[in-house]
Amino acid sequence: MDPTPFIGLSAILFTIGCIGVLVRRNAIVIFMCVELMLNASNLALVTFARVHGNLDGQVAAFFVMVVAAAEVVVGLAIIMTIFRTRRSASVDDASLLKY
Amino acid sequence: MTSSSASLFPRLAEEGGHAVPVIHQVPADGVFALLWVIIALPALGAAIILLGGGNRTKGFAHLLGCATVLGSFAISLVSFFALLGRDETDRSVGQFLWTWVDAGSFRADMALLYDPLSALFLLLITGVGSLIHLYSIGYMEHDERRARFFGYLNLFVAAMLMLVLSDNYLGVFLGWEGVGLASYLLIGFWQHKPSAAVAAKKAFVVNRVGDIGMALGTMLVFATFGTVAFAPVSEVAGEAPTATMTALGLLFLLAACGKSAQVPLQSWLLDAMEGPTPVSALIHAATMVTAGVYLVVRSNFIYDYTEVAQTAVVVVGTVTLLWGAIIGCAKDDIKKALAGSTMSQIGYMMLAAGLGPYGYAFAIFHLLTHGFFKANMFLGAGSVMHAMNDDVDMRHYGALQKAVPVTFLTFAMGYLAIIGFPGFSGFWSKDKIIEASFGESTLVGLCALVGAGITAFYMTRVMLMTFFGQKRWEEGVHPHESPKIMTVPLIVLAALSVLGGLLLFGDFVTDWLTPAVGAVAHHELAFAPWVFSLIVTVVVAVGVTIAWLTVGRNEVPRTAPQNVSFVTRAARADLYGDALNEELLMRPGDRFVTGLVGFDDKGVDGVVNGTGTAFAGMSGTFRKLQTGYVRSYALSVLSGAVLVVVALLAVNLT
Amino acid sequence: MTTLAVSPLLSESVGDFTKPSIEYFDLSPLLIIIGVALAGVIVEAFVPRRLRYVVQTLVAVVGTIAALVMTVFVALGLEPRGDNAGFGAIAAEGAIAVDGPTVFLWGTILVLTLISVFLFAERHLEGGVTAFAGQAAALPGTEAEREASTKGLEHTEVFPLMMFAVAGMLLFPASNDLITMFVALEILSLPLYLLCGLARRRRLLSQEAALKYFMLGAFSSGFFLYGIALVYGYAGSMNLGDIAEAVSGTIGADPLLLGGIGLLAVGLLFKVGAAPFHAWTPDVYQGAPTAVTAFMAACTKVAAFGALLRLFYVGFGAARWDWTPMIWVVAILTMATGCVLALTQSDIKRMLAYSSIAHAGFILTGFVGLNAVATPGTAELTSLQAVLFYLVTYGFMTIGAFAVVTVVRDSSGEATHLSRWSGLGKESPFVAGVFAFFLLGMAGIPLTSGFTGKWAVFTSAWQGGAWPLVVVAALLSAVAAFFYIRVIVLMYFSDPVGEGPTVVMPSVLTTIVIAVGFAATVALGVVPGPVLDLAAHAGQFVR
Amino acid sequence: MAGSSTTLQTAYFGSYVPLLAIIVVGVLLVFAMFGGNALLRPSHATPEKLLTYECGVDPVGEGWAQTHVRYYVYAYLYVVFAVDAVFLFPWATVFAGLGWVSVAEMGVFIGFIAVGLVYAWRKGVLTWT
Repeated sequence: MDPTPFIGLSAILFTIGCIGVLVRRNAIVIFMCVELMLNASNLALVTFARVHGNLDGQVAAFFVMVVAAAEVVVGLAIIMTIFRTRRSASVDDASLLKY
Repeated sequence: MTSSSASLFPRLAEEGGHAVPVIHQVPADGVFALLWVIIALPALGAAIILLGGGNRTKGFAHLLGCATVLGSFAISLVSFFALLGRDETDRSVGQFLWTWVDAGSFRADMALLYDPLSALFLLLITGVGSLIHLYSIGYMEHDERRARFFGYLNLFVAAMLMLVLSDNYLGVFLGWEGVGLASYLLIGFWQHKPSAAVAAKKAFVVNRVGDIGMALGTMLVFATFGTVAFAPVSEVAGEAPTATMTALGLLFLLAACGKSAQVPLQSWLLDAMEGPTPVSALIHAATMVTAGVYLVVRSNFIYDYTEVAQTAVVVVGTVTLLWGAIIGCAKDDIKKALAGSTMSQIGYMMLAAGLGPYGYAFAIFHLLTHGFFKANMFLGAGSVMHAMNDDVDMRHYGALQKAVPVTFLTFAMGYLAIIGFPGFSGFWSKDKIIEASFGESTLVGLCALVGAGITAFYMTRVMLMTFFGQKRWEEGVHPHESPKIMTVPLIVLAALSVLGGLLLFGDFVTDWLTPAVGAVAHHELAFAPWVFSLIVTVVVAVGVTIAWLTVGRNEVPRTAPQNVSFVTRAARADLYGDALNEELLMRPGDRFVTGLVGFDDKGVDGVVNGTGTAFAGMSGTFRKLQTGYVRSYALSVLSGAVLVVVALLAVNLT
Repeated sequence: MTTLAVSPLLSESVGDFTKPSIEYFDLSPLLIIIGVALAGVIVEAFVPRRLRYVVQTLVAVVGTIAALVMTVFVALGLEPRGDNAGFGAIAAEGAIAVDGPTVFLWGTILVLTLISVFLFAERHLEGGVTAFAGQAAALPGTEAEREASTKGLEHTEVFPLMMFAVAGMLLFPASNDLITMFVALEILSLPLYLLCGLARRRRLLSQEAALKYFMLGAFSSGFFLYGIALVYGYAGSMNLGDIAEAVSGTIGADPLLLGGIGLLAVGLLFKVGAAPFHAWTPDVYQGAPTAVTAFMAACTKVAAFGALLRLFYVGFGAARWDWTPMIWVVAILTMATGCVLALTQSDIKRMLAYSSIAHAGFILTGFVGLNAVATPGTAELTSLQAVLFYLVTYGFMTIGAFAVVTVVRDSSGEATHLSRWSGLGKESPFVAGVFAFFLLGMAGIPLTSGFTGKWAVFTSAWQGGAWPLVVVAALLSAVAAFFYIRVIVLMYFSDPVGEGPTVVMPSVLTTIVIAVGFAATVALGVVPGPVLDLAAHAGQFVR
Repeated sequence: MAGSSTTLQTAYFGSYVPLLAIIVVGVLLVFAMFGGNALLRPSHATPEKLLTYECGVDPVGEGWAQTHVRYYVYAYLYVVFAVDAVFLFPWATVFAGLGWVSVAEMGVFIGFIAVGLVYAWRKGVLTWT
């Protein structure tokens, strides 16, 4: 199997996620971009599992999903608190701490 | 520890006919078992006073402070005589306390080395220290934080004793940092004065520069020899490559420059005079500032193998002795004039230490006599200030010899000693250094000779401005002699200033130091030693005469003591009145001095302060990068990731 | 727990599936802490509100002590393994390595946790409630918040959250495969994100800190995960031992491996707060409740450095010459950033944050020191030993310093602005003295543990041939001394501004924390021998 | 580093050139799309044009409409059970051969989630008010 297209796709997804984190202001969207990065990694893991012919990568992908789910729970809780306090989900508004 | 030098017949490294001594320790027994107590007593005193707090210890802190140091002095004295009674080969006593750091091959012990060199230092530190403690009882009488002052003084003494008693470089470093801390605390003791706080900070920062040398030097010693203890290092020092020894020598020289206020790290010492006068006497004249000389002499087994570093020491010493002397001429503040003189005298010691076996013993000899007479003069200056309501400007003094007779007489003893009046202690010690430096190089010898002349000039100026001439006192000043508790130490120190030269009687001090620094080597000189003594005496006489002609002879009669600014102006006009002197000597000299002082303030301080400012500026600029926006932080993470990956790929895929 | 064992758990043919075995004894400290965390959740669900605080504190303290005791037993039972002077065993089907360094780090983390629990449980300073938000769901400045505050509500959930974080910290340096490491990273991070946002006062700052920490933490763990994928693609296994074999069997450098090393390093260096991944540190340390800051600064750093050491020494040990230059660059950048930026800080917590960045740089200096994969029998100071020791000294100093920060207060809570600290020496010489001592320790003045620690890492770096790095580090520690001294000058040599700071007498809990931190800093400075010995006996990582 | 295997390395490295190219293309693509969009679109904004398009109906209220917190909590609970199941299925295929110990161990695993659920229940989250 030629893994290049899969790895390429995963790299593109990772890059999009990465750039998304940098250019978007909405905390939820940034967070979705992080999830995109995690899923790009998942794709790479599964591809490599296929290349190497063992299941470690696939099992790892399951763990990543679990972790991502836990992260969602914590992350949304934090974002929601901020939103309720400030009536804004823009990460640029939360910049009292600086210098 | 004591078994580390197993051989009973120490291998003597021959170099230029001089035997580099190998430290061979014998275990501590008898009175030497008490060595640790010498350090522990003042440390305990400091702990009780500082941890107990000022209010609770107010009643007894000064007594406790004096008692601990006197106790240390007593033990030092007994140990000294016990050491005197031993054979020359058994005079390095090692006491192992506990293993401080033991990490794999790296091992440093908390262990003490008591040998002739440290014995002399102990006597100086605890002896002069005791006198200064006693003096401080009177001097600090009216200061409500006197208890804390004594706590700091005790802390200083303990750290200084640690410095000279440790048997390894790490222990020296511990003491080194300890005295730096105590010095910092004491310079800034009158913290309500911004100038004192600034001076304290400056001293600390400049000293840190030197400390880098000490730390790196210690690490290099360990990396080279696998140990930091003096004894094993001295055994194998001859086998190390010269380049390493040179690096070590230069690093320790950097350290010495910081602690001993040598050019180019000298700038802090003048500002350090913001501290109370006993501090100036104890720390910034008699003991701490000589730590650099101690380090160089103690590391003789390193310097003897590296001519480059030795030459560097000589150059630093020579430059400093002139630099300090010239600054001393320009200062009107009595303490600053004395501080300039301290720099200059330590320059002499460094010069002697840089001469290697020709000068180690004389460096220590001069260090001792200087400890006596400079402590004497600083305390004398303190006594004068006490009399003059803490005024330090010599232009407000004059004609004090009647008002404070004891101070005057004791100060005069110190004065005669420092200019090298024949028979006084300074004469013997400085004369030897000048003689030895002529053996090294005529240029260095001439510089040392000129330095002696300038010393005579500015010390005479101080003497004349303070005690002779017309009264130029501030309004409402009624000079009075200090209490007994202050004058008795002055008298003792004055006696020592006069008699200190006796140490050289029968070559006692040089023979005594032989086990620690090696036998004194002698150059072939062009003239007999007494000719040199004569020349030095003549040069000193010339210096005194010039001072008399410029300062002493030209007094303005009937100056009104009430009118301060007029007095000051008159004194200045008086000082520069003689047209001939002005044109030929004072004016150019003054300009030169002003230039030097200016360079000292702007150039050298500028470098220190400038570095600080540069860092602060950088800090101020870069903190703007911390914008507070998550996304810009994420960008820095991303750029970091790119940096890391690129660094990896660049290294590996080229 | 069963499922944490990743290795050939699921093979293509189900037929040859063998039951995984779990070494319950070796893992007992970890399991106890997880149990304590769960017990905390149960307590929260069933115990009446007024009793919760006491019960939660007791559960946490007793559980931590039990875990500590088990750690000692585990340490005593370690057996030599392999041929590289290591002790210990690989547990849970290769997922967890219980070896000397692991046990040493477990002990360190648990002791630091124990005193952090005391700091969490402090109630005197806020007048009978903990320093955590009364009701996190109530909006700041609303009626609901005032009501929660008058009722004396408090979130005792902080204790189980903390215990979950500790569980992650214990697992992190012990994990012997990449996915376990990733899971541990998240277990330790997620509760910390929440804890950061739970301050009782200055809640906007606290919430902002939580948001920033979370966003950047998630971002960096994305990099970490992609690094895992790349290394897995290169080696065909997640197991550190297998990766090491693959690395040493390779000729030349593989972009997959190098990329993987780089991205994994990003995730770990983020957690230790190394530049240029440090940007979160000052903001989060400043915004988080001070007790959390103390806990996080000390324990997270210990755990993350443990993981960094294990990953790079065990997994990528053979590629040492490939990644050393990278660590050099990061170390210098980190020290410079920490030392320089701390100079102009005006908030004490923020200054301590930059100081902790600088410390991370110093530890990284030791990290590139003498190779940890030393030949058996040689008694050199390895970088592993030096770093372990430094972590202990750093942990105690940091917790102690932050504990002092909690007691210096004014009407609006902790007085963290530096100007409020001027004249503290007159106001409260004892507190100022202790704080000055911690600062001197961080500056590395002799007779404090900071000096011995710096000495150890610098020596090991020097022996490893990294002397230029040591020279830079020595220069920068001189710069660092300046800003520590600045605070001391401020406390002693400046007059109080306005009515000046007040020192609130804390309960015995915080007093214990400060006393332990102080004692450890003195003891490790004067007689560091025993702890250094312990670090030396920890031996090497096993694989 | 390893100069001796330059050819091997070049070949090996060469096989990842497409990877690099695709990353570059990925970056370019994003910028090209946003950039092209920005260049091509006319920008004569009127209030009507700035309205969100909702099948011809004017939108009411803000884009950020608040839903009740209970939905959010239920979403969490769903996530908990979903990830639970991910691990149960593989185990279920092999547990017959593993014996009761493994059942107990899996019980512990489920117990974790049960503790969480119990907490949620006691805090009143499960009550639909």
